[in-house]
Amino acid sequence: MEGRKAGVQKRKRQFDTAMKYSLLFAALASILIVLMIGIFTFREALPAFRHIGIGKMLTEPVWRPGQEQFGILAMIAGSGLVTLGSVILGVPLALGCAIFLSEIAHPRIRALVKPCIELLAGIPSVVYGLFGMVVIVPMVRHIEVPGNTGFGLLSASIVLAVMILPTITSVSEHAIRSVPKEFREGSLAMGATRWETIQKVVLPTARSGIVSAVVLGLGRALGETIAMIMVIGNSVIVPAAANSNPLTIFLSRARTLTGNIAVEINYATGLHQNALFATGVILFVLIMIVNSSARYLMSRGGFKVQR
Amino acid sequence: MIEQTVMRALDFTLYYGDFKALNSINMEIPMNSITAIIGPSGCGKSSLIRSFNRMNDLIANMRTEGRILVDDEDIYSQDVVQLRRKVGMVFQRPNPFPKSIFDNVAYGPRIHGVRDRSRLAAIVEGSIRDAALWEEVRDDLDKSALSLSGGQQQRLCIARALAVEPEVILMDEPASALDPVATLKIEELMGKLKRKYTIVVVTHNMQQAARVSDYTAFMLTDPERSGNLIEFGRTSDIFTKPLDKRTEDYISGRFG
Amino acid sequence: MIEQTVMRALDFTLYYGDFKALNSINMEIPMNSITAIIGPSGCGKSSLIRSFNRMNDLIANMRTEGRILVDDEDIYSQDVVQLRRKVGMVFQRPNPFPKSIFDNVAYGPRIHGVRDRSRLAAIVEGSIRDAALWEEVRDDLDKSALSLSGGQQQRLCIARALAVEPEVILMDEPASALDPVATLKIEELMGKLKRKYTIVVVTHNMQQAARVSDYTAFMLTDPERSGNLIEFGRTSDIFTKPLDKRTEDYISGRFG
Amino acid sequence: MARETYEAEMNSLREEMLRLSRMTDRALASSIEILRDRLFEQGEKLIREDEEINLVCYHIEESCLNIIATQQPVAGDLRFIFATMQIAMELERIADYAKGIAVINRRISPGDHIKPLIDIPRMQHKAGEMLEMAIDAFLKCDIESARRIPSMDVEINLLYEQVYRELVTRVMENPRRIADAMLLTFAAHNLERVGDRVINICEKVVYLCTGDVVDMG
Amino acid sequence: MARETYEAEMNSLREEMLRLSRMTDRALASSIEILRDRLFEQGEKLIREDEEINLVCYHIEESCLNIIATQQPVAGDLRFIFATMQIAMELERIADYAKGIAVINRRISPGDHIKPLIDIPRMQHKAGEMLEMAIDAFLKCDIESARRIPSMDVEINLLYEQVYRELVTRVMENPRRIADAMLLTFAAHNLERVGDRVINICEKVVYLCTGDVVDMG
Amino acid sequence: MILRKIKQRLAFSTMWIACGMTVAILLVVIGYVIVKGFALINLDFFFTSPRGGLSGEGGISSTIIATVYLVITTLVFATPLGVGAGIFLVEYADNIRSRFAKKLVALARFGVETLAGVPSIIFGLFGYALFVSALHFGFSILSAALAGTCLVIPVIIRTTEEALKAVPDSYREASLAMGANKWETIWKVVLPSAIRGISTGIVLSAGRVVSETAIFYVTLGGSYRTPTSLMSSGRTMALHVYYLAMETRAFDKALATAAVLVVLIVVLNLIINSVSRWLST
Ligand SMILES: Nc1ncnc2c1ncn2[C@@H]1O[C@H](COP(=O)(O)OP(=O)(O)OP(=O)(O)O)[C@@H](O)[C@H]1O
Ligand SMILES: Nc1ncnc2c1ncn2[C@@H]1O[C@H](COP(=O)(O)OP(=O)(O)OP(=O)(O)O)[C@@H](O)[C@H]1O
Ligand SMILES: [Mg+2]
Ligand SMILES: [Mg+2]
Ligand SMILES: O=P([O-])([O-])[O-]
Repeated sequence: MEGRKAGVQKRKRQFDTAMKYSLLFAALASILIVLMIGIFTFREALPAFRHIGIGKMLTEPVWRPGQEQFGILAMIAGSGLVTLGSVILGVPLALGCAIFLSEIAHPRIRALVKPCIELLAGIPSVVYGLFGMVVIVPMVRHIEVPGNTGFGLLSASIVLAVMILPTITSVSEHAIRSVPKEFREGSLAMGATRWETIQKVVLPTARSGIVSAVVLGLGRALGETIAMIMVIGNSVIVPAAANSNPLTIFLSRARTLTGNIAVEINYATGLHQNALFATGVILFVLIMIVNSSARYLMSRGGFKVQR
Repeated sequence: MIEQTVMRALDFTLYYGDFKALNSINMEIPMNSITAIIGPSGCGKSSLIRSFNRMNDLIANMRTEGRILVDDEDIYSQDVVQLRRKVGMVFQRPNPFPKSIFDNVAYGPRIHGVRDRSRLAAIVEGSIRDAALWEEVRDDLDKSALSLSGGQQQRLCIARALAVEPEVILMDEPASALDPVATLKIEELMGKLKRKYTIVVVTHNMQQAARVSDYTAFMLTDPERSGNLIEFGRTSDIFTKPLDKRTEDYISGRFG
Repeated sequence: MIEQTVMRALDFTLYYGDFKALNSINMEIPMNSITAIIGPSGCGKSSLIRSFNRMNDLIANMRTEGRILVDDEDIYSQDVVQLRRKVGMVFQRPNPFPKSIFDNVAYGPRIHGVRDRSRLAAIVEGSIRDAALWEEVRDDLDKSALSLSGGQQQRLCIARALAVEPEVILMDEPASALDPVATLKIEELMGKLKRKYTIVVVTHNMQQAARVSDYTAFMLTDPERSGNLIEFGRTSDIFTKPLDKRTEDYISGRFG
Repeated sequence: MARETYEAEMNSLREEMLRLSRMTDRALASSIEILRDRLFEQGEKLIREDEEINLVCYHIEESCLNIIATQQPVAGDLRFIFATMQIAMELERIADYAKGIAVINRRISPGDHIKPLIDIPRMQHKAGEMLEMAIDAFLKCDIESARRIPSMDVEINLLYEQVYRELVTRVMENPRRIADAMLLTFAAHNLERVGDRVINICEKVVYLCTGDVVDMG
Repeated sequence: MARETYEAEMNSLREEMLRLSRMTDRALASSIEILRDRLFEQGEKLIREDEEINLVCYHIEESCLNIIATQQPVAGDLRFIFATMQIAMELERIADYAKGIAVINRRISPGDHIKPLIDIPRMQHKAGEMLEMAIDAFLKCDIESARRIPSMDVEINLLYEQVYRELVTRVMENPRRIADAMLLTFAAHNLERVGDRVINICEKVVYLCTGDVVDMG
Repeated sequence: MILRKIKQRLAFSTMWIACGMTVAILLVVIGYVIVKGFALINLDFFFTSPRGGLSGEGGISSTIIATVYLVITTLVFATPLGVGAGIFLVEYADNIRSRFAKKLVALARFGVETLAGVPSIIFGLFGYALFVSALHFGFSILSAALAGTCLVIPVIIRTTEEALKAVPDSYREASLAMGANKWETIWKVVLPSAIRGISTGIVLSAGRVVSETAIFYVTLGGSYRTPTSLMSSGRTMALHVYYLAMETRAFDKALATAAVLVVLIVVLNLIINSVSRWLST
């Protein structure tokens, strides 16, 4: 009896150990993937860096693979401007919405709107792209400016704004809601109005969470591919204002870093392919910087944010 | 028996929706004294104390009958902001804002329009002194309030409440989230504060009520689960010769 | 003075990394009695009680010196699974598994290889009875344990610990998360359990130690912040004529 | 009902009080037999046994202390413990008087008393009755009875006066036996004191039941 | 130091004890003056003032109860309160003896005493000294002194025996004044009892300081 | 005082408007796609394959099959790895004593963090370079599923981690204190309590695969034929929308497909919500 028990115990212990090591392996898979990504993209990108030079790539505006000209300044400008545009359009809306949902809305309204916003986040980017093509582009086309086809930074910014709206809203709503109820009560109990409470206590407390929500949205905007391809026009030009109004720069067609890769990779060969991989590496570094700053902000604020 | 009353509940009844949480409470809070409210969980202690400064207004389906007078004036005919100035509140968990110690205490005066720097500084120092915290933080007024220990945070919250010069301070289980040493400090502080303020404190801890308070109110739910005031009197009487059998059973730990 | 000892700490010292949390503890736990461990926060009460069934093994940089004997055998020369069967544990917050009441109590026996249904049922009923919970749950054994109230959950956890037939039950602040009624129930239960088991209980609540225990151990940190056993004796002696000045000051609330 | 340990402790305290009161009662009764029938041996026994009563009394005091220290009673329970402690002290003192009478018996010259003992046993009888009633009132928390008992003391006092006067007269007739007379007076005085003690007990009972301090003496 | 309210309450309790002991001491001293110099008016005053002492004593008891009910003292503090309560009772009783002496004075036939009062004032002197020392020991928690005091009672007892024998002799000479003699004996007896009471106080002091119950009687 | 109240009014109205606009956007996007799209949908649309060519003729049956195929393949790869990694990181990682193993754990964590931040096009690039070219899997379901695995692994790990962390430590302690070993504790106590979070993570991943386009654009090829094996090329519905819109300019068909896609996503969302609600009771 005792012997059998001991045997059972021993088997249990062995199984325990076996499981531990299998799980360790699973945990190491992700670093393996990262390593491989690093190795493969970098290996492919290396010839481009060597033959073209990273500085030249970053500063040359001309991208003509046929003539071995691989400057990506135009794409960087495109990505940057479209991201800026989307942030300008999307952030105020998202924050207003977040504050409304967490502080002002009746619980029933909140219960209705919150899933909608989650849904907005789940809709495939290709659908947004399509929507942009068939609805927004024609609308933008109505603006009377020479050369305006509707495809361009403005349409792309609008589409992108809608796409980052749910991310920013839900992350910052979470940040605002995780401000303890005690803070609100503390402020109200001293005779502050609700708005004063939101303004002076709630928002400052949630600040780092909100900022990181915005940065997270930024990262998402930079990485967006398909929808951008569909509405931005994909011309390799450094965007410029069409007339004296500097805002018309947003009517210019452009191309993003991501779009550049996606559009050309399937048929590129040789140095062209290497250059595309190099673009990928640069994009990757850019996004890593954005994301880690978001993470830093979040850890400093002490808020956990999902996704 | 009671000297001078600051607050007075008259047939005060409170509903959450259809549920009657408080049933016709009549009670007088004597000035410059500590009144403890004790009773089993759910008997409406928090509901009552939160009625005094209308913090219950935040609850959507809350409804009241009867009256509560503060300084002989119905609370519902006073401006809520002014009422809450007069009747401050300290909560169960210390809840300093994530600002500097100074800004925490200056929050109230600033809201109420004090801009002058030197006056603010004076108010802040005075309040922190009154809250028996000055010696510990005098050199760290710019540090974040969250860097303080739990007990210090709670005293900071008291200082914050004092800064708007209330007459009454309501405390809902102010020490239940603190360790025994910090609890003792808060209790001592309450003893000092009652010279200048009137204190109403809800506590689950009978010993605490016995230790700190001058008057004790005992509440209990009736068969319909509404809270009733069973007995109110000097603490020393309540704890040595309560009039009601239920009070006696409760304080000697024979039920909840 | 002590009848028969079940557990015995001999010069037991415990380090977390470089920090000495317990300093040379010598203590004997008498059989079929309740031993309370009291002391200010951070004095090592939890560290000590968690050493008795090697729950501290889970902490990576923990290291011990000296010995702890359970049934006159060093805990580190026993199989940890057997040790933990013999020395059960109940935690601060009630922590029933999110399973049915039955499965919660049957968990231990199943782990230890009991498969027979009727035997399981008998063990479960016996344990729940011993934990003074049977009357309240006899018809709801299939309900989720989480549907019980806090106090019932804690008694369920006690039943769960009893199901593996331990000799000793360690309790780390078993009632600190409960309301006063539930606390009282747990205290009464402890009084009953000591007829069959030996109980060691850590508590922050001096009154609780006074009420329930037969023996009391008072711990305190020395200047290096290591926990020391200051005094150990019959509870009635500790609370009426403690030998050590520090014990006296602590139990009369003069510090920590 | 919660707090079973506590209830148990309170009950055992009650029982010990009952035991102490029985012992005291018995000591008082036997002291007068001893004096009346000049039972020296039994007297020595009584003197020895007083030690035991003291021990029971100490023990009750200790229990009270332990209950207060460990169970933190309040209100009625606390008053009960206070009353118990004080009543135990009174009982112990009553037992002392009984012992005192035995000592007096030892010192009175052997043989018949200077006068036949009639009123003194009556005093004892009355005092014993009062004591029993008071203890009963204590255990039942019977305020009515506790308030009535003190009036019975009047009788004891009257008897005492009578004994005193009679003894004074006897001494004038027979000055040589003054010592014995004085000793007998002391014995009667002791019994008179018992009456006062019982009144004190009644005061405590009233206090216990109502929380009010009264002076019945 | 934490728990300031509590400390304050304990201190005021201590002060009241001091006050009570002073009052008792004074009552005792004046009772003998009254008896020696036949000061009837002052005697009446003393009898009236005893009421006040009783009140102080009740008040102390009440404070003890309140402190226990609201402050939950344990260990030394609890023992202090227990001791305080019991000592207050003893003091009250001592004051009663003083009052008793005043009452005796009232009943002794006017004019000179049957014998000159020399030993009785000495007894009082000794008892007063013991009382003061015991209270001092109590307040300072001085075990040494508390243990020494009871030996002083021997002297009082000797004086008492002497007074008693002397009075017995006088009565034989002058049987008509037996009543006065007996009353004087009672007065002396009261003083002897004071000595016993002080011993009780000392027992409580030892208990207070060490937690050990001792019998010094 | 009045000023303070007016300020509050103003601010609150602004917030109301912001939220109203957001909801309006959602309604417009979804409404437009569904209304326009459903005008074209009939049963045939689901049961015929696209016919290719520039006309955008035909239905979407092969794309549905390819989508399902891809989702299942991806989850088969990603679930064990992701859940296993999550379990290790939460349950074992903190109790490791050896220096070396600790470094490995730190590395693993770094891996997860990094992976979560990588934009999807990079996975596409990587998949293209490794699976399509270097390993010669070509444009195929397999290549796409492997690339997709990289995409969803961090999602599954994160949700698993969250779910496990949400299981109170006290459960673990209680189990251990009764003499259960680590794996018994995880298997019998921890996983059952975390299953809800883990399964929502998996459904979430399925949603990601369904809606992702860029990665598959560069790894799946784009053949409109019904895939027959892991090595077949194919196009998911999302990809189909792209091709229809960008290459054939068949916007009506694109909208119809998009409508199906949106409905699918709505359904997946509902599943997540109801699964979590069902499991939480
Ligand atoms: N917002 C609310 N809506 C509905 N019922 C409520 C609400 N707040 C409290 N209650 C109910 O009112 C009753 C009294 O609650 P209250 O919080 O005042 O009790 P309490 O005495 O403070 O209890 P505790 O000691 O647990 O804090 C309880 O039955 C509670 O369930
Ligand atoms: N895992 C750990 N690593 C390092 N130090 C620890 C660890 N656990 C506890 N300590 C330290 O050991 C000391 C004793 O801790 P322990 O938890 O045993 O105290 P305690 O008496 O139970 O306190 P409390 O009453 O607050 O529960 C404390 O100083 C604590 O900071
Ligand atoms: Mg409450
Ligand atoms: Mg602990
Ligand atoms: O006991 P007494 O000394 O008062 O008779």
